[in-house]
Amino acid sequence: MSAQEHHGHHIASVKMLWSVGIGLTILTVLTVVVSSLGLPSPLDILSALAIALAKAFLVATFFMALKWEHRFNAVLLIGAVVFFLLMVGVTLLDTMYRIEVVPSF
Amino acid sequence: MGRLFDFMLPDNKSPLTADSTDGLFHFINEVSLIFLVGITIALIYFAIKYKRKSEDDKTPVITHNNTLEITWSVIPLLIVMVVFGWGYSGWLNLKAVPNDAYEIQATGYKWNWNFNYENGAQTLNELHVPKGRPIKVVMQSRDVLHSFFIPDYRVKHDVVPGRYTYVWFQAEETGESVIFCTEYCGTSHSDMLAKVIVHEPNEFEQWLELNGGGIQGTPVEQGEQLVSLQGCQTCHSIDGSPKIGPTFKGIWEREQQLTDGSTVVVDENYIRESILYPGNKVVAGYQNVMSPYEGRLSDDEITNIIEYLKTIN
Amino acid sequence: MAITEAKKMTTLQVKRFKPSENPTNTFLTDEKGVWAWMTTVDHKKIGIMYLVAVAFFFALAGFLAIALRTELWTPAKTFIEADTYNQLFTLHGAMMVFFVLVPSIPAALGNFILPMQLGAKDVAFPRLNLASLYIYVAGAIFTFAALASGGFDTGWTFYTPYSSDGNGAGVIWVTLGVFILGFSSILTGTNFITTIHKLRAPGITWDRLPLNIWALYATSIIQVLATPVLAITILLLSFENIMDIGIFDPALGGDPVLFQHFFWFYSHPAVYIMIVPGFGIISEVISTFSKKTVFGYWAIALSSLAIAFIGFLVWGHHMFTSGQSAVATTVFSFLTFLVGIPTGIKIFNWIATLYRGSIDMKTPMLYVFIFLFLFSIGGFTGIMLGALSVDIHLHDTYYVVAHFHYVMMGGTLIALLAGLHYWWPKMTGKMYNEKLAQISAVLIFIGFNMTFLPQFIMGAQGMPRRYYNYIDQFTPFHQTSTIGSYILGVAFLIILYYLVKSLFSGEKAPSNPWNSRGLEWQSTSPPDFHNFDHTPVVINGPYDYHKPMEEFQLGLAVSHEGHDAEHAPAEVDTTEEKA
Amino acid sequence: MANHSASHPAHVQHHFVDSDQQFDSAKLGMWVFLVNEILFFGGLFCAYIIFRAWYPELFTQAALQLDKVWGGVNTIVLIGSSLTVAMAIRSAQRNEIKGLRINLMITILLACVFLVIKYFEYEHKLHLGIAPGFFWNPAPEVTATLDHPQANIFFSIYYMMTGIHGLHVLVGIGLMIWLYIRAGKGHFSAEYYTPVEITGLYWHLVDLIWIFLFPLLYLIE
Repeated sequence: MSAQEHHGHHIASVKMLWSVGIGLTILTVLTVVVSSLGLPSPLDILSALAIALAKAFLVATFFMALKWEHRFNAVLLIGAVVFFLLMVGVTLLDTMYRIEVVPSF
Repeated sequence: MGRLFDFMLPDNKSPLTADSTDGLFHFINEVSLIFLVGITIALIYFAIKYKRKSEDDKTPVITHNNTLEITWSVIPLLIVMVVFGWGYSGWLNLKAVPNDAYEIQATGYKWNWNFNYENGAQTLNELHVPKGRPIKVVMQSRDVLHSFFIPDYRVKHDVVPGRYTYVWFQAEETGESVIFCTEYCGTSHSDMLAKVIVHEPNEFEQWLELNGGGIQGTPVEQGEQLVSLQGCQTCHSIDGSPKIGPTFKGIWEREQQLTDGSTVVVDENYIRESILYPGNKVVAGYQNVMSPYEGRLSDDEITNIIEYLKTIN
Repeated sequence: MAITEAKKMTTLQVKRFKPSENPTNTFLTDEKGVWAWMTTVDHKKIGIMYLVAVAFFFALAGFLAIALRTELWTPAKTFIEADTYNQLFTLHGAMMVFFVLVPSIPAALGNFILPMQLGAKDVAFPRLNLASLYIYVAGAIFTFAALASGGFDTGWTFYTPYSSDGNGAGVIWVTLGVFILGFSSILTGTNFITTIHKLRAPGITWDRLPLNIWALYATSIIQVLATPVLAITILLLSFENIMDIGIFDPALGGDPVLFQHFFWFYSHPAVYIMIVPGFGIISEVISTFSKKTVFGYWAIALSSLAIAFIGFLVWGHHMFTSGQSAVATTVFSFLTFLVGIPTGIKIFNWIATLYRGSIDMKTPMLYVFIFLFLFSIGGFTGIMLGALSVDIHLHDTYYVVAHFHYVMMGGTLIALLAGLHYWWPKMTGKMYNEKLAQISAVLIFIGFNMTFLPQFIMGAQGMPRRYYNYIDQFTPFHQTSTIGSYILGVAFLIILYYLVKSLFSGEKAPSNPWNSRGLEWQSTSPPDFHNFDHTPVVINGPYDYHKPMEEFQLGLAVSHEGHDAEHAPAEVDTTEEKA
Repeated sequence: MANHSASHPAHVQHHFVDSDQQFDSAKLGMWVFLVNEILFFGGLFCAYIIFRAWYPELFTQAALQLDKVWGGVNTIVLIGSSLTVAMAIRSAQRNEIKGLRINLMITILLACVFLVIKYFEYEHKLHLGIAPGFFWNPAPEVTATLDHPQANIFFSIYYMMTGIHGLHVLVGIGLMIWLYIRAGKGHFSAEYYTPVEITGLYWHLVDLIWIFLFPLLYLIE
């Protein structure tokens, strides 16, 4: 938090912004191409999600400038995602295990 | 047994399902009482002992005490873990139906319970069971959520449309117990009561024999039985008084004003339509709350009901 | 001790600012007239308007409760029809939850007190603060529109498919109302988080934050994380009603239990939105009236956050009988017990605070004692309901009704009353009649227990909730309960009477009637338009009763030097203090 | 208040000490609001995941009804608009008001392109009777490949997700127009561009959501 590091007033370079934009476009094309390969079941989902995550990382880090921000803002973003995952995960504990084997003892 | 909180619980009439629950209920109540008395005494004692003498009172600086704090975190933690384990095992027991359980089908709908037995016997709002034998009630709902609750047996489960759910119990004494619907389901939710009637095993066999084979008699008689089994009279009176739905008295060829302002004359087709798709033509002054009977009554059964309705004057 | 890194240190010139006992210019005199109030961005005025709105809805929903209890005097019809009864209990629940309990402490008292405890001039986004009030009003208008268009009788939980089965326009209106209301809550939460992070006065480091602020902070986090899920759930439910989208409706292939998951993902954390700010008030009041440092500051502060976090993972304990999977049920039950522990820790810490204190049984403290007793019962019965096998028996009975009234009314509302009496002199500049206040507190205690203790018994005996008719054996319990509710009603009328009376003929309040060390008491009563006419500087913890009052009355000698605690922790030049 | 001195720039509200504190607060507030948005969409994603886990074959069939190419084009359009928003912020930081306005204008145009493409996608589906709720009435050529009792639910989720996302795009356009007008009036400078910055954050989030919506709805088979 020293003086030379003015939080949030980081000025991004044009080159960086365009590189990220181009990178995102390439990833978009890539994900469409991969999906038309018709990969077997878990792989297609995983590849699509991996690419989406990579894109999200780029947007959050560079476009949203989290790299140069107060840490707490990144904590908020990650926290939100964690809570979303908890919500999904715990709900799935119900919906995926409705048909159950009851242990007899 | 004479536990302190016995007065809170209804009689235990199905020890196999209720004992664990009751034991835990008493345990939690008693431990809680000890804590509550402790807390109350501490509050009153401190309030008196450390009453403010003057505005210049000096108080010691006690910021924290790790030993004390760990103690009062860990002891309750241990107690609640015991409670968790106890509750969990009791609950598993409630889910694990004995293999030799006698199965009865139950259907909940606004605002009745229908019970079906293996030999075709049907009852409305009366669950007949033999004593001393595990009973599994398999439940389904025709419309909204209901919940099947027998306080005397400590069993309860929601009845969910589109799914089967179940409860089991084993009644150990003859007599009657009340069944409540505990999931809010509309106007007559609180009247959606039924009772368990526990028979001696041989009496139960006789009862089953007597009521087996389903509905018999002339069309009018059959219609009458159907109307009573389907619980139509929960909402439709036969003495002319208005209930949740219009009365059956004098219904035949009556002119009815509908909610959209038009009128119909009650004939076979109107009754048929109103049974199968009750929301289509609702009589003015009434709500559209009846569950559709589409797929639940056969054409012959509907004909019999119509024959019966013609006779109510 | 707050200064860990030497390079952060800046030296501030401070001097003592003793609040005037005869303020000429206060926020009440600064802007006058209806229009000024309606367009104000002052957090104090907004807080008071929220307080009035909450009180209005509390009176309305409380009146409904009296009507419901009266209807239950006899096992069959007493004076209203079943359909009316069903609409009334739905309205009572929905109003108490969404219009009273959720905004009561944060938006009404919190709005007033939070910036003052932080030494800030206002919340971070004053206009959003005003917007949240108007959004609240809009939500209320939608709810009244629901009443006008036939009402709704779904219960405040809106369980599908009952709520989506052509239940008429009423349900659509009220769900949209709740949707809108959610935004009001979200804005308040957003505002508070930002204010706590960015607008603390010099010297208010995280370990000098009043526990009330910690509690509001935890509350805001829950509001921000949970409320949007309610919004989307309610939106889906509205669309289910408007155009049968089928996600929750079994007739269309959907799943009604999924609705319950979505609903409780908000509504369980929501009970912590309601109770955690109450914890904050209790900490403040108990310290002031014991004249003593709160015992276990960090235990209380962090347990609020722990409750906020674990509270998110226990929603399924509302669904033990719903037909959710055994795995989920087991996990939910286990976590439910874990969330009980931090709550227990708080209670023990508060009692330990009393030890060797200088206890003054003024009305706010009386309410704290009532809170500790009632909330303990609420907690213990919560343990009962968390236990799987017992919950099967007790679920959806009056036992549950009694339990949540013990935690919500015995907890939140009693804490609200404690806070209201505690801060009333600060908010209005007037003292209320102490004697009447004590009498009504005792009446509330008696009436409350008389209303809800019998409900534990009849619930355990099997009396289901939301019943219009009941079987005869429960009559004595219901009648006791009804009489208790009348006593409660009378007690609240007395409170209304003496509070309103104090506005007109109450004794003038000193700036710090309880000799509290809290920063909010270092302003005039009522406070200045900008809360303080200086920038306060804090060098002690908020509960350091062993230090002299002068050390709590410091402010920047020269204005406009680092206001942000993070950027400029104060190292105070104490030689200036005598100035 | 005595200490309301002239050193307070006009854009700084009275309760902030300085411009930086106001800027940081606004940004933190926006991030907290984004947390809201994530969980708001999170509810829909949750519904999606649960129904997908229940009926995987439905999602395979239904995704065929969606056009990958147009979905992909729309993704690139949104990414482009995110880029121009980032450029707009950069312009503002460098006090280049003209660049700010040009970038905002391009963003608005791209957002409109996104909505137009979305409109044609909707139009096509509605034409085939793939409509939400009780308008669900799929044409025979649809039911030939999409034969599933829960098919209506997939499209309910599809319409809810893309519809609410579209609504966010619409709100974004409104905000950009507002910024464009204010920039024209000279309200922004390197000293003060908070609204541009936080609107940018909002817009990036709209982009982020779509980055996940696209593969989940269109691609995964």
